[in-house]
Amino acid sequence: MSVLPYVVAAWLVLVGLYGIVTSRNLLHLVVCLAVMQSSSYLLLLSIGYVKDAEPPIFADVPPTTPAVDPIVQALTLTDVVVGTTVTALLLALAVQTHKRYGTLDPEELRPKRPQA
Amino acid sequence: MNARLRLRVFAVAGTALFAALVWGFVGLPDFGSFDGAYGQLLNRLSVPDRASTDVVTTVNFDFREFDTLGEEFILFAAVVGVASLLRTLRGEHVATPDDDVPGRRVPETSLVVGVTGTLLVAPTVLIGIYVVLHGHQTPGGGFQGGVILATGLLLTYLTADYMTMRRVGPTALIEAAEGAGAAGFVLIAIGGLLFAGSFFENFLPIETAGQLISAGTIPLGNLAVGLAVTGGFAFMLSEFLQQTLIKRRREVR
Amino acid sequence: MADLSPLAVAIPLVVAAVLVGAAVVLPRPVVDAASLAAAIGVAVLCALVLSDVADGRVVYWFGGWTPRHGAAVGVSFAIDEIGAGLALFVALTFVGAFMFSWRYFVVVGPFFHALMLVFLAAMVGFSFTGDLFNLFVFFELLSVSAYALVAYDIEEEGPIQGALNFAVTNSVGAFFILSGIALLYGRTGALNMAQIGQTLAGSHVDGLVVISFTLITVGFLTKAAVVPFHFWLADAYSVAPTPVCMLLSAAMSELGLYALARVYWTVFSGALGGGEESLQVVFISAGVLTALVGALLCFGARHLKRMLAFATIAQIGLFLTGLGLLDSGAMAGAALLVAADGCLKASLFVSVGALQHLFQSVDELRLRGRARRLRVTGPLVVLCALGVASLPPFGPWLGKALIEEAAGDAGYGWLPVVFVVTSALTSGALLRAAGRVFVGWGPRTDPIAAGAAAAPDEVDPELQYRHDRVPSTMTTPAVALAVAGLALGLVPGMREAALDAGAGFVDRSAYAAAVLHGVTGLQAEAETIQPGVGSVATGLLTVALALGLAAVALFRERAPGAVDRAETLAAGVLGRLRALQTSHAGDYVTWLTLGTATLAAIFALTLTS
Amino acid sequence: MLFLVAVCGTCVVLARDPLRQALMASLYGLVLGLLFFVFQAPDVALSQTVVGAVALPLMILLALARVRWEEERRK
Repeated sequence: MSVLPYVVAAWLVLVGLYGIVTSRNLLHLVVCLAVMQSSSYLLLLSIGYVKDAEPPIFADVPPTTPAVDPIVQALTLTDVVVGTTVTALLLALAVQTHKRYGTLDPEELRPKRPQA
Repeated sequence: MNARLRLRVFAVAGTALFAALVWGFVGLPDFGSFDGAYGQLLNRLSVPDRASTDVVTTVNFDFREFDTLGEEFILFAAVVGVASLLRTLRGEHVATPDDDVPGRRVPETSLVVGVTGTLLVAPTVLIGIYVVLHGHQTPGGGFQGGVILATGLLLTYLTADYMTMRRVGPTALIEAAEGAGAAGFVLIAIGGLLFAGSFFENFLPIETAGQLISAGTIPLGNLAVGLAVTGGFAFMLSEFLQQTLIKRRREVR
Repeated sequence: MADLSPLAVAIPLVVAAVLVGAAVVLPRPVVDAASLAAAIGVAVLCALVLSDVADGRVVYWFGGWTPRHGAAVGVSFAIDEIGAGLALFVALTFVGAFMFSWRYFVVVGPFFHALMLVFLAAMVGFSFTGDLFNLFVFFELLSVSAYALVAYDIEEEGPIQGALNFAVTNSVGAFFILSGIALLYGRTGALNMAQIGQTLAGSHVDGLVVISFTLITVGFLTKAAVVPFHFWLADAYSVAPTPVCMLLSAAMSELGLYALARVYWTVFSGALGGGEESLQVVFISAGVLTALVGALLCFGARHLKRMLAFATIAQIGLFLTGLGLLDSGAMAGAALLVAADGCLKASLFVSVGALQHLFQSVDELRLRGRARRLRVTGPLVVLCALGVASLPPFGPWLGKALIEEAAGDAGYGWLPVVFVVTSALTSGALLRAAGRVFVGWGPRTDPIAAGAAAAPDEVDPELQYRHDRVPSTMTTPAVALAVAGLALGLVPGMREAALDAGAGFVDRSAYAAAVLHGVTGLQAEAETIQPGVGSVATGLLTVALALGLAAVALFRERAPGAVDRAETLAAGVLGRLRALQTSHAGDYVTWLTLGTATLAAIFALTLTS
Repeated sequence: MLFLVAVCGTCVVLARDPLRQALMASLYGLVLGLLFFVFQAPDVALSQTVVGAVALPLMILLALARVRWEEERRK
């Protein structure tokens, strides 16, 4: 089962996209996007994992102990912040949309006239 | 596209995409057998060169601190964006003339909630500060501590009523914290340029690993980010919260 | 001076943070002045950096972490002429945008300016960086500030979900890019582009390489708004404030293509070089499709901001064909074209903003004849339109000429036809609009634009100044940008410099040597391409066609019967294209998924070794 | 653990009622945080827990409250 985490990451992408495509509520859609983004956290951390190794923190262990990859963790940390802030901004946009149009359903938000 | 057609197209495209992703992902090294030269190099450098025992923090606040600068301003841009988006919403309600009539009934916070909240706030804030300050030694750092602190502030809001909240956390102050944290982080970078010769170079003494004041500018960076994140998250949360609180007050009236 | 390159990113960020931190105490003029000064400062710094890189690439390691034994420890800038030139172009556009917005908005706090400055810093960092993850960070930074800016003017009429669709599709794109980067890190254990390129070079092309290339390509093509990832663009433009549109159109989409080219040449060219021909086919077909779709929709538009939005899509298609030839000469041509067309489009947006400012409308039909008294803006729009039609010897013509020559050498001799048709349609639409708005020619209705979205007559509370004249803060940037775009073709030595830059850009091993080992000065010989008589002829032909199309649209009652049939056909195609533009986030993401799956399949079949 | 993540993620998407979805999202954030502890990534686990299980669901709930109120007012 050495590829299982990767398959789970791919599954989260599929599920998130499915949620976005079929969503009938913009708040729901934004959360589905967040689920899809969380797939990249899983992917990154799975890549950097090393069997039988310590976390990359040498407070209590000598600095020569085998440890998992610290880079992916730093990247994931950045990614978590980015994902969260984007989600917050999107939520604000959804609230704003609702304020103007009184609905969160993308189908009802479809303009009556062509938009081109 | 109607919902049916969209679902059909997606069923085909999504399945193909899933297959493609799995095909790409299985090319990765088997789970648990990664041998990244870059990561191991930094694992070896962090303690001797930077006296920081949390390598992840060293990566974020020294080796690849420039990424964190970008990340910090992503937060900044999102906060400013949320503020300008919800700006009119807020204006609309605050402008209601009878909103600030003295002597009007405000929902009283129940005693139990108040006491529990107050008891929770102090430890939360303490934990937050601890996590920010010890970022270079143990798991945590400016970001995690900042979010904890912001949640602590939010607890104050939730347990006190809206008027107290306006007194405790005026928006301008939070904005100032956010701005100061973000600006401070850039100043650390420029400090590196001035005192050590290159942007973001660690220009303070490294000292020995394990002490609170060690690792040069890493704790400073954590502090700046902690300030910015506290300000940013508190701002976003309170911005969303303000809407709801106004609502609650109206219903009571 | 190149050591100062990080300051070009730091200065706008500090100013933005201070503006927000001290929001309460700063009066509006100070905010305006500080932002404009910051933008000018960045422009000066970029110009200095550009003059520096003329002697060879500049590599800057943050935190003093220089590579150890050819392996990167920290993050670096790796600046070459194209990167520095792009940053300079971006900074100058921002100077124009800040001047323009001086009188455009009235009730703005420092939020707008702070976001704009962050946007600027992100673009500069994006053009300079040499690190793949850092590229992603700046990509997100510019995306997030763009989402916030597009939604900024929330009082304006128009579908606010335009901003939401923009944010959702681009976030999916950004997520794809990050996944692609993760795959590359898993394979090579590196994040520096030069280092990844070295490790991948000549290696076996398997699923991982193909999929990571697909994901990264899709992410950048989404930002660049290439068909079928383009739907968000018109929605976003019709809600965004005009100064923001100007930047999205002149700079942001182009940065998407720049990043694609940069990542291809530094990271993937060593591994995928064997499949060059199929890559050419894919990119050129996507480019041609995008150009034609954009040009048709542009000709059928009556909402002037949407017209320019579709013109942007058409141009992006042309740029992509240029990059897709995978040739240094075409790359040079594309770079020139980006700068020249970008300036003209920015100038056109300023003019449209001026119309909006005076008449509170951006609808071609409603504005008919109302702008007769604008004696500067009218001719300026015509001049820009002629430039877009590649009138020799101006900037856009030179860029297109270089691409066309390279296309002929690569066996794509038919590409000039596409260029002529696209440019003629785009420019024809602009000339038609100019004739109607500034002279009052043409009928009050237009069958081609019949199905198009009308622009609302807006009473925008943010536009308070009601002048009879266009304020000079709007005329000056419009004139300056137009002149810059046109003059780019006249500067002596520009063609040689561009060809030189193009040759440097596509040279992977010289790039790697400079970044990882500090060896500069290695550079492949630049091609010498002299635009021939043929290029002049196609340029003139495009101008003639554009004038003809505009004339037919304006004086249709005198046109021969064949025009009617062509029109019915065009209206049919347009109707279908418009019907796809549904403003539904679910639809757009479905298209995105379909496009990604298709690209993955094509690459899987043609690139694996 | 991985199966739990996959199942929770799917549940978040399939929960069509936003209120239920916010609660599911909180649970999902927590499970993901725990998984990251198992993956030897305490830094990420800490931030994922505070953000994914607390801050983000809170924002969703607040946005939802605001929207609900708007709808009641319209009636």
